[in-house]
Amino acid sequence: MDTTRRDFLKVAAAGGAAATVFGFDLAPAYAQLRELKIARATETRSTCPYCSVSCGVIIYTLGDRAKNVTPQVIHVEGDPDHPINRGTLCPKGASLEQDILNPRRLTKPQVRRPGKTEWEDISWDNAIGEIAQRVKKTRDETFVEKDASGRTVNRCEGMAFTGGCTDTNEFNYLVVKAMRSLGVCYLENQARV
Amino acid sequence: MSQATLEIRAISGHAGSVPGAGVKRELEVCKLIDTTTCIGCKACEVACLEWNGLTFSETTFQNSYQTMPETAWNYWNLIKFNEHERDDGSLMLLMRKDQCMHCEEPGCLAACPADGAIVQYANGIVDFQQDRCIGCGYCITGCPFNIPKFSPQARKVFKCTLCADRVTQGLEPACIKSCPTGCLHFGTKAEMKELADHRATQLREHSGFAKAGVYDPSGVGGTHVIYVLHDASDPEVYGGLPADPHVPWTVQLWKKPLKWLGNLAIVAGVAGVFIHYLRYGPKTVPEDLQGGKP
Amino acid sequence: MSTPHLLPNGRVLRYSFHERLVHWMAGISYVYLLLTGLAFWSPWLFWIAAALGGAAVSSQLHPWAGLVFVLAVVRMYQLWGAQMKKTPADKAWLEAMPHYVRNEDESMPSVDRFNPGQKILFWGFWWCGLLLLLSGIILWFTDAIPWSLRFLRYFAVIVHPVAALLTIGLFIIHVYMGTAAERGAFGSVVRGDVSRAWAKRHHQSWYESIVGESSAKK
Amino acid sequence: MTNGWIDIKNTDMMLIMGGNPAENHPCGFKWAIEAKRNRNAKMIVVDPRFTRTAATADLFLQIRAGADIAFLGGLVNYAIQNNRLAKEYLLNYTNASFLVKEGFQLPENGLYSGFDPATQTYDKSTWNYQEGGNMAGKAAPIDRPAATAAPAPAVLPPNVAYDLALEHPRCVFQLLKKQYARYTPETVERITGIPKDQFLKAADLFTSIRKDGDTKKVASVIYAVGWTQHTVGTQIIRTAAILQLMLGNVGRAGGGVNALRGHSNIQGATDMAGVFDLLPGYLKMPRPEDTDLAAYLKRVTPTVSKPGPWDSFSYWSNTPKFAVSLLKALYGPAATKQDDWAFHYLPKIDRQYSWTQLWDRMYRGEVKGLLSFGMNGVMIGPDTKKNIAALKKAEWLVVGELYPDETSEFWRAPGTTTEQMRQIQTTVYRLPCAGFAEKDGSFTNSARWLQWKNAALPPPGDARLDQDILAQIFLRVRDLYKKEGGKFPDPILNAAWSYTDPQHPSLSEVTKEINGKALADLKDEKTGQEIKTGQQLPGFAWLKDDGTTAAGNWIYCGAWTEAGPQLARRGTEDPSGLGIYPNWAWSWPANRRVLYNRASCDVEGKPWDPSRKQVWWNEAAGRWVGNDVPDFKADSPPKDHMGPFIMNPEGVGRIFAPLAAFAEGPFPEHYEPMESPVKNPLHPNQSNNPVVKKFTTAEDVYGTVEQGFTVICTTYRLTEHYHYWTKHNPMNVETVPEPFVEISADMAKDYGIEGGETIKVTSARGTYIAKAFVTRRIKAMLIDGKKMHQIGIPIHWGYRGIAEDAGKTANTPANLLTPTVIDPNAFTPEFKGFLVKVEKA
Repeated sequence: MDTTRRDFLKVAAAGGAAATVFGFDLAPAYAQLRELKIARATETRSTCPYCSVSCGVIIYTLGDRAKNVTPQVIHVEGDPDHPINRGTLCPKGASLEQDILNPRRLTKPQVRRPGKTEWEDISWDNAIGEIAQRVKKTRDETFVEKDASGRTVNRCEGMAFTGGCTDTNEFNYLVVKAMRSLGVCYLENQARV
Repeated sequence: MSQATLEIRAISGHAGSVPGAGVKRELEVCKLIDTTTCIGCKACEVACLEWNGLTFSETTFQNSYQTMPETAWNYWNLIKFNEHERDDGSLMLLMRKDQCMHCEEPGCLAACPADGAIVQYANGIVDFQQDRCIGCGYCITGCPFNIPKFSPQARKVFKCTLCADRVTQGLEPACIKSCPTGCLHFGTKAEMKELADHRATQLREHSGFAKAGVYDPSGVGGTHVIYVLHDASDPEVYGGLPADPHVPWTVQLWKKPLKWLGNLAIVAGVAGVFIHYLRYGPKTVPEDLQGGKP
Repeated sequence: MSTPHLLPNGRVLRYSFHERLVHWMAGISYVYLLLTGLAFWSPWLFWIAAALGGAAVSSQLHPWAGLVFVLAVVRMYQLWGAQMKKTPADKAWLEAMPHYVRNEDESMPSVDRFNPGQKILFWGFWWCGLLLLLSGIILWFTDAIPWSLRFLRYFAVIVHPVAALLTIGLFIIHVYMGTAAERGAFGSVVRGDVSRAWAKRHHQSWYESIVGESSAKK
Repeated sequence: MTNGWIDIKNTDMMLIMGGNPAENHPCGFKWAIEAKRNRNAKMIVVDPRFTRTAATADLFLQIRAGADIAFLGGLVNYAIQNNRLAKEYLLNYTNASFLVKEGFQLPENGLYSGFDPATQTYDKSTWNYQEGGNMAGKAAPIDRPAATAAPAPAVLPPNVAYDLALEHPRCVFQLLKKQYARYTPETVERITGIPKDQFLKAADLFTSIRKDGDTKKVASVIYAVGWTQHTVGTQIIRTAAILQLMLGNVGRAGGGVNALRGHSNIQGATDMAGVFDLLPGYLKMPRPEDTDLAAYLKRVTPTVSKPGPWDSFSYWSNTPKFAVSLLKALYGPAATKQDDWAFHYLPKIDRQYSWTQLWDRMYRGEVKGLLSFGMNGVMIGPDTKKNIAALKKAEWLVVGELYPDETSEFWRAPGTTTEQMRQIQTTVYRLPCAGFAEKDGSFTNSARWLQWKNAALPPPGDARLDQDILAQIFLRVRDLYKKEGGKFPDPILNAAWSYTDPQHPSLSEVTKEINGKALADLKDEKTGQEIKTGQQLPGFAWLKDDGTTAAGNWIYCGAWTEAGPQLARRGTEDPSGLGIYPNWAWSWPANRRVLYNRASCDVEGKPWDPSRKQVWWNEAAGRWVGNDVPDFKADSPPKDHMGPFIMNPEGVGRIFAPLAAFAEGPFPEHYEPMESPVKNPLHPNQSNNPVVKKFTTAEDVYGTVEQGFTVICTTYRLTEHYHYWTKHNPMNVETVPEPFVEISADMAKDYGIEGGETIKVTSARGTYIAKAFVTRRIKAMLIDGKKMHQIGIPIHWGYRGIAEDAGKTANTPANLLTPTVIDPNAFTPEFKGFLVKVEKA
């Protein structure tokens, strides 16, 4: 029988004491070979989302990107090639695995209606439809085309956009494009505070 | 078939020869912890937790940045924080990463009765094999650094493996890789010693730490985790780093002289009564004393 | 004593059923403790643990067996403690020990129910049992001992085997005496009775007190 | 950062102040440690608390929160008094020799010339250079305004008067000397609480790099929000910049004034104008008086102002090219020359719309709707209570988040009864967004590196990519305007949104748009290089103001060229050994790693320190060459004396910041925090920043010592946590499980507080409850002779999180305490240095 050592360990574990009864140690596995948990996982290079040092990280996901695999993160560690962090991470970066795979993540759109005390689920389509209507309504109600001296200002002071610290440059650019086109003046970001 | 067993230098509770003793050439690995550049960020703690997939435990605030009072069975790597006032009144915030020291002469391994539950690889890593651990906790007694911790759920003892899984695959331990300031360093023991000595010299000559030095305690034959300390004359202030750690003398007494004395005594006892029987035979009761049959 | 010692079959009741039960409770648990203890004592004997169901099982059951043993010893103390007290006669008996060793039992002074050897055995087990219990508890709950009290562990780790070794010495002699050396003794802890001759030979004072007691009853 | 993370390793001296990099930027801090380890560099840490950064410092000084200008001003004074200056640098690369207009007054009474108490603003016309030529040894001509002329808008004179001897009483250097002569070590001690001997030790150590005329050594100043989050935040940084210019440390490897930005992409967010007052690439927002593009460009394009014999590149003179290219990128074919490049599509602003003003006006009912993506406004504060009250008045709120956050749940903030909830009429949409690992796109780090990241896995559940959500909302709004019409729909209908899949815009397409492309065939007449229509532009030098180029952000031009995504490059070579890594990712501008690097050479174009060669003048080639991309006009020979600070119209570094550069004055002056335990020892009658922006709603109350708020409080982050994010991550929660308040052992003794005991911290605005962390790392201080206590509060806990949901905290966000008051330049709230009282709970 062509038994690999791993197979033997399984058998030994299943058989429990049977394999070692009377001191006959059939195959002394003194050094359990610990498997490298990321040995064949998929590597994706990314950037840590926390501070501005921009540590390179490698996200290891389950599976090899084959069609029938839903990737899930199994480990995140520093990218040793990255000139700034050279593979190192801080305690927040080192815990990124639990940031990606976290049971507290929001996974469905919700709405809290006026006067209500609980969240309600809402479909994406309805949520976006309702939001678009509110944006338009507020804009139409508050848009100022000319100021008191008759100068063109084309601004909307009735709504605001605040962007976060982990929004990509591209997202921020799209925000500028969309919001300034709506005439939004209150365009602010974590960068301010 | 793997050659893993050939990489073993010592086995706990083991009768007979050790498969790898003196067989393979292997570099001795070592962690260098430069406490003078530790910023107590706990990246190593979290990296250890993450890589090893350890479960979380509830902690509470204890008037310190320290995560918990000491390492735990599911928390193998802990930075110890200490506010230390120097003689000139200036304050130091001492931070020392505490974990298994991977002693050259490991007290845990010496104390362990279970065959193969603790092995020492040729590269110096002292590794617990939980499938062979019997949960007796003698290793806890044998360790002069308060490292092995018992899991009531698993009924096994756990500690830092020096990421044996990573190191055998040619990677550095998870804590080493994460360390942002490079206060942790990994390499061969010889090189880490050299680096540590170099840093200690720099601290003495340029940073005003006249007593800076390297901690590689000879009492346990040296360790595969060594420290650079601002003041090597007083390691106790770094969260109770023992000044002169030894395997407890009772463990040594028990495992060495007592064992042989005891074995001898048992054998002598058994032999003694056997010889007595050969010489004198059983005690008999003369019938006449009885005054008739019962 | 309420149990009549002189049995209708003419033999003498040396150990009551209760006493025998307690003895074997101690005996069996001790043997288990001994075997598992030896397995942990020496790598060369570690195979014993495997034979007894695996070392993890052994290490887990060993302290429970220890509790059983301690319970038995405590009960023995209640049963026999008073009779195990040192008496002036013990001195003479001990002085005459060489005769005893050489099976010259006729040269031995008369003793009560337990001879000083048995008393040594008893008190040896008693005190060693106590030490084993204390050190055993420390070893059992070794993870609960805070680092600041680690000396307790250091104490336990040496006291436990030393005490065990002492009991092993006693045990070897006890088993030898009880089985091979002193014919009839083994029966006394199995069936409970001994012959009158045996009783008179080995525990003359005790035998006489029984006989006296029994004639007094008549 | 003017320099970069790795570059810190090249330094000889670090002043870390207003920042705690060991805790907040651990992986960047490694380069500070490297400098210590490899160069024996010294590190001075000045902070209200002995932080984990201080633990590795050579010298730590405990400063009172908000007293930074006094300390830095003291250093400026010390450097001048002890002649620890980089003379050649000071003379040639700064405006030290420039003459300032007659009538300019230093703030000896706390006010510069031109203050109008009624409007709380300055007439800044005297804050200007003197017109004229070389004034060495001459009295400057009196600068009389023409009697008849109407007051023209103040502009910088093209031909500045100067005195290279630096002796003229109105030259910048003499004014600087006079200004900071008041910042004696004794004054520094009174204001900062740092004992004189310790201050002198630090001053001597820091300026020791210029001891005995040494020009080789370099010092770096490293700061973070500990400087910005004050009512004088911008001026604190200015003082550091002045100090670094005097010592000749700007532009040099291992030098610079280095802002450590707190978050992964707020550098990018600022570059991309995620803030009200900017357009991408630091173009200014148009104002109502900019009636057309020409007027706007005239206003925002600077003109050269320099001494006659010197040269100035004044790169901002290219502003029209950047602006037109931006409008082409935003509005595509709709931006035509006839239509003034769709300039009128942009909103014109004439007041401030900054963060705190947003919440203030929402509180006043003016802002009715808020879209918030990854921005937890309730927690960020200042004054959480006010922000919650503001949201109650809004009609709608859209939150895009990863975790249940406090902002989206403001309506059930702790203490809100069911009855009260029923009265809150705000509709809240909470949309599940994608985390960093689920999105590609780029971040710009603190060192201005743009780095592309890849998506590793899809978002969980029904969560969507942020850009998809934004696109879908915008396109739905556009549909509504198409269908129903509405107010000025043109910009909405014409915004360029022709991505391959408009509902799911590909971020690589967006990056290419930001980089910019040619809209017509372009040719460089000098080199003959051609770029065909539709090709990506290789750099911003190609941008045109005639509509033949489009670029979403001129400073990012070069990030994604025809050669591919430069921002995704992974070259790990560093030939110079200076940590430049020219082939890793891409750095704006033009892949330069150290800004103003021309200043790393002497006037002749030779590096100050031959062992740290960044760029240099190659006479044979007639060009500036080097290990870094020269931040300079490449073919300008040293003899032309072009200033190294090419973004300034002067071409030199501004020790004196003229005209409207800063709201408070051309030189920084110490003003007390809005809530201060003492009157400003320099001028008690002008204690606070005279042009500070306070707020006036019922919520905006400010505490005083007389009301019992005697303890100085500062807020901060811990290394184990990241803002209001990691409180959802069990690993981080395990390492620091609960909120606390750091108080000194002295204070604990005075107040009878034990470590671990729950205490209550109250400001004029709210109450924060947590356990006391009694430490010797904070000490009581003597401020202006009075004993004072200073405490610190980490900001990480709110009312949603692992500990919060388990009922292990008091659910009191730290920003319940902080005041709504902002820096008039950067509009950053004063999160540091406010007043509280402390009691046992």
